[in-house]
Amino acid sequence: MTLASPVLLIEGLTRYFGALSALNGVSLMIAPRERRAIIGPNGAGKTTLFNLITGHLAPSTGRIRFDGAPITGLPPHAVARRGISRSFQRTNLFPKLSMLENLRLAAAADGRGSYDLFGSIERYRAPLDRARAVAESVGLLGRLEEVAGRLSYGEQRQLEVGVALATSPKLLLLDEPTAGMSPEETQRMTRMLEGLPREVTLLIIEHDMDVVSSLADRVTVLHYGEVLAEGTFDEVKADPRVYEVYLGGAG
Amino acid sequence: MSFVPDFFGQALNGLSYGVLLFLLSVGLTLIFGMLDVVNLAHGSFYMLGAYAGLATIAVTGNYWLAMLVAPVAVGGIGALLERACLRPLYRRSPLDQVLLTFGFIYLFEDLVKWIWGGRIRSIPPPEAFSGSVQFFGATVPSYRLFVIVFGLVMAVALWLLIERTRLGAIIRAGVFDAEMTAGVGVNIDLVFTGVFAFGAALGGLSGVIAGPIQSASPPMGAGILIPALIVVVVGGLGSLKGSLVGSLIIGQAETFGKAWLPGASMVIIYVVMALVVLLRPQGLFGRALK
Amino acid sequence: MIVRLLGVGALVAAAAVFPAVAGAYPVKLLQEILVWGVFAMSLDLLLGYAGMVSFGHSAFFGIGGYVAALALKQSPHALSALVLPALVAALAALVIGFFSIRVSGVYFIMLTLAFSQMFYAYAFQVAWLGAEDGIIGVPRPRLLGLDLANRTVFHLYLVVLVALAALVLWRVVRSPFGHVLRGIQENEGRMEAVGYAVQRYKLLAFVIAGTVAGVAGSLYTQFVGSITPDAFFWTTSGEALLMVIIGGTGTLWGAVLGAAAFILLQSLVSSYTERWMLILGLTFILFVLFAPGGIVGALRGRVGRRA
Amino acid sequence: MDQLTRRRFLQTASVAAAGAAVGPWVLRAQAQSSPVKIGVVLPYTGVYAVLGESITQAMELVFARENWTVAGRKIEMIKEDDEMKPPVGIRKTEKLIDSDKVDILTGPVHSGILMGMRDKVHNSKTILIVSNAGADAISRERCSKWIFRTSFSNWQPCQPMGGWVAKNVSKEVFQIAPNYQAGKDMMAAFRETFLPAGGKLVAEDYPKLGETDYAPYITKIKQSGAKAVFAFFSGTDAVNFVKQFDQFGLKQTVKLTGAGFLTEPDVLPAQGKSALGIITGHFYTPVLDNPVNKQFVKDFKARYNNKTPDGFAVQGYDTAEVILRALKAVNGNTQDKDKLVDAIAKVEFDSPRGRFRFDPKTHNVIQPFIYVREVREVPEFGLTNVPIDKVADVRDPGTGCTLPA
Repeated sequence: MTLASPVLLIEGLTRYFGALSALNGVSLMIAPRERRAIIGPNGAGKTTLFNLITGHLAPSTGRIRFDGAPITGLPPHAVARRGISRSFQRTNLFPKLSMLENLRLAAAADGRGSYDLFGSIERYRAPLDRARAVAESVGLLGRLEEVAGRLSYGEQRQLEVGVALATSPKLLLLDEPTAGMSPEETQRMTRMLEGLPREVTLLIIEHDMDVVSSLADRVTVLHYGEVLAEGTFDEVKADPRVYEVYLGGAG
Repeated sequence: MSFVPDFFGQALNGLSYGVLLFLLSVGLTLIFGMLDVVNLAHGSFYMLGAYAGLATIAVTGNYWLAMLVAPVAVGGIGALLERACLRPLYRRSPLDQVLLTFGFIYLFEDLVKWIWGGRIRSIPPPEAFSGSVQFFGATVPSYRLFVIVFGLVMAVALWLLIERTRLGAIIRAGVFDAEMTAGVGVNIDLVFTGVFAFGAALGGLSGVIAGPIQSASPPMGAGILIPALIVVVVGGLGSLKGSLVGSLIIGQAETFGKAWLPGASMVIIYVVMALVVLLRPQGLFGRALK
Repeated sequence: MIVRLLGVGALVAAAAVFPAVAGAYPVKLLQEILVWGVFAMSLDLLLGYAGMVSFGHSAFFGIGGYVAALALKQSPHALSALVLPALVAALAALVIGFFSIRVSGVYFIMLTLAFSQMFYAYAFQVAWLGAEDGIIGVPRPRLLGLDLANRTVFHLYLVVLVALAALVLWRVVRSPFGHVLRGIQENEGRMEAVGYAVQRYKLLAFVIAGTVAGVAGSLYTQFVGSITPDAFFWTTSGEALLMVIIGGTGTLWGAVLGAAAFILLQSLVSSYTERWMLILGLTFILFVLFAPGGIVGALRGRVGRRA
Repeated sequence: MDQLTRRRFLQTASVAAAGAAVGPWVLRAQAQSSPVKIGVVLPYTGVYAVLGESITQAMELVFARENWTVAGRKIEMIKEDDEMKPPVGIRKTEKLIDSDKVDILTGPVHSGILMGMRDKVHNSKTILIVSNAGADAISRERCSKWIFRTSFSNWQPCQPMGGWVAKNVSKEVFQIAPNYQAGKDMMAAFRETFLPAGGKLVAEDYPKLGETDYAPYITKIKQSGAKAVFAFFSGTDAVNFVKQFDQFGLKQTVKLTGAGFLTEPDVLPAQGKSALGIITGHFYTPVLDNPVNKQFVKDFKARYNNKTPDGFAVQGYDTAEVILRALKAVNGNTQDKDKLVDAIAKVEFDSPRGRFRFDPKTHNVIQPFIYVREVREVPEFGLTNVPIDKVADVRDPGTGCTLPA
């Protein structure tokens, strides 16, 4: 694992909400092809970290570099266009559009053709092909014409990841992709994520430790907005402070 | 002919106009904050209040009684409207609410015209406040002073009601998250009806209060809708404090605009609103959108 | 598809030959419906596809109308009748849109309202626009050697232009751009998150809608022969809004049906009874309660049940 | 025939027939030729509905007197609500001309609608008798052979007031009117005689149409030191302005004068005692002491639930009289429009306002008198405008009008 040219480099990222700091001096380095899990108790600042990376929130201080270029303060669409895509903790789809259209819109977000006022979407093959390919890889190929809002919860979560994936990102941020899923659905999701091409660097917020252990190369533990520990799953698991945070919090 | 009493006189004019705008708009902002409904028929409640007041005065000759009867009557109409027509629409597109409340503007205007005729009417001020008083060199109708005091007392009373009582706590919780409030065992349906009726009653009350200053006619409701919406937007949707401050700002801006910028009287209110919305998109005291 | 095209073609043909079978007043009503139909369709592009509720669409209708009036008085040609009004309306939409799309929801509604009211105040007060009387005695243009002062020619001109406007908007809502708009209406945040510069699309939609509204305003001036500041007034936006909602948002032909329903209700009912406001109000209320989705929704519901 | 007019027709026809004990159906069958169609474009909704109502009521009073018949033809009124909106008014005008094919058109109240109708009327050679809208232009550069006006031009009630106010009230005047053309025209007409009489315009102000709070303007009037105000407002504006002017206690120190519409009976009851003492110029007041007016007031009150007629009613009355007399003169022949126009131009009769005749140069009415009136409380009429002076034969200058065109 080379640390020479990280795909994502975060330095001293801090975000205040009023007087409260949700994130406090977080630094992270994600290598290309790495699969990194972010864990931590509720309110540790995990989603805030995602929001800062994707430009949904502006950092109070700190810097973010992606692929060697600064992205701090860019609006979400610009961040996405550079190759960072994300899924959301709460399912965030286009509920009245078909599943295919959900994926196609994401796949067409590179902007080519989307200012075409008079053409038809069939003219642009690439996004359609990409949408079908993603539908296949997230296991939803059979239901292309179904309206997203009518899919089952598990299918909607799969589509949620699919939409993020359809933009062909270099870095994929997944915010609790298995939240609220049944064990079988979680298993299917995990297999699907394992099957993703290695070129896609993965940053995943996850509570399910089975998912984390089977998926992540490395794990970062956030606690009260700060990095508490970082290492392989086993290293982190063995860290007494992490044990304290989880068990102490639970107990 | 000195600057100070001139200025003071206009400031008092602005204050009385602003307080009137507050009374007009506070019901609208409450309904918006709680129910997320832009009630275009709010102006109709104002108009219905004026006519309910006129009817009461015609029978009893008592202005103060009109101030009691009108809000109760209009509140009742509001409750009916909410139960019968608005309730099924909460989960639908806001455009359906627009169409519905727009329909009621037409309906109420024509019904009032049917019952009372289209003739312009007016409510005389109560005997005790029919004169004018001198105030540091400025003349003010005593009824306007009454409106100022009454409006400010209402503002404090509403603030106490919302911030300091259990009912207020429920309303505030409802504004914040209706589903959650329902989850903790509050009969949210009843609260919704209550808030809508209360907002309607406030609209009705403002019709009686404005009566002695302005005239009453069936189209009056449609006429005040836009100013009331503007006050609500400037102050911040759903904010009581915003509604008061927004009213006072618009009141002063309009008054001094009319006094000093004669050509601009038609646009002042819109310019103020556009500036506020562009500089502070959530209004002065609204919650930030994201 | 073919059936639909034939249907539309039949409708256009029926509108075109309508004067041959109907009296002067029904023809006028049809023309008014067509003009308002274009205006309502342009608003529907914002309302029904991009999810932007504009309460200031009258600004562009009025600008189109006034520019056409001023230009036609100078020189009654196609440039004055169509090109200039569309261009100026587009420019105005660009400026107003630039500011307005920064906010959304009720704030967007009120900001667009504010801009249109400023235009109203200006047109109402300045002498060069004829103040509150507006601009009257506007001649109809000459086009390709055709004199539009002739009733039949003007009717055909109107039908053709309205059909063209409908065709353009129909293509736009079905284009990749139109799909982006629908995505924005459905979930603006997610569109942003997958990489769409949402503001730019919204601005473009606003400009297209404004341009078409400008053409509608110009047609209106040509139709009536005059334009008054009321064209800018918020009630003009309000009525268009009602037309779109009554017809059914997100379907262009719904906007035209809504315009037809609104104008027919208003003109015919008010000729029969002074209580027309009551009837109109009740119609709106009953519509909301019992025919959600507007006329198109109701029609579709019926068709669906039968099938 | 549409429902409303049919119903009205049947009602009035049955009233007329009741004495003769024949049913309306029989009566209808007896009509020898097609009815004379009179199209009416007036506001029947909104604040100005009361104006439309007054005008219509007086017209119906006159036609009913004639049993809805003239020169052997039935009279049919087709009424359309213009909602005070120019586009609607124009649409309704076109309906009446193109679809109903009316013989004579009357209305509107709104000057903007009149200006919008003007070309349609002129080009289609439809006879229009204006029964309210006062736009000066219709008697001047936009005059038409086909357009007559029984009401007034905005200039008429204001121009004589300038000299009168300068002579009898004060030479220091503050002018105030809504910020639209009619308001500005009226203020200018006032100045035409006010300034030459030595008057000094202290200041002027033009609030927006539909203003609800005049406090800033009233404070300015007070601060200006003017001894009198010359104002034009109508509808709710008139009520709001007069009430608020009084509430600020200005009436004691500053004399309020204005164009007659400021205190016409459509607004006077709502103004109440606040209007006492206001001096206005107008061509009519119901207390005028002439036999035609006395009969008119009596008939009008009897027919309409004791309602006192106002200037608008007189406009309706005169419009109907003009139509009747002209149709009689041409023997009911509405085909020859040129002849009918000539007949209308020559009509002359005693109206409640005095001797009625058109100015051949403009087709605008020559006001027999502009009365200077003061609002007082009188026994029989209650609050009303009492004439205290008058100026005779007020005719619009008609600048730029070159009839017959």
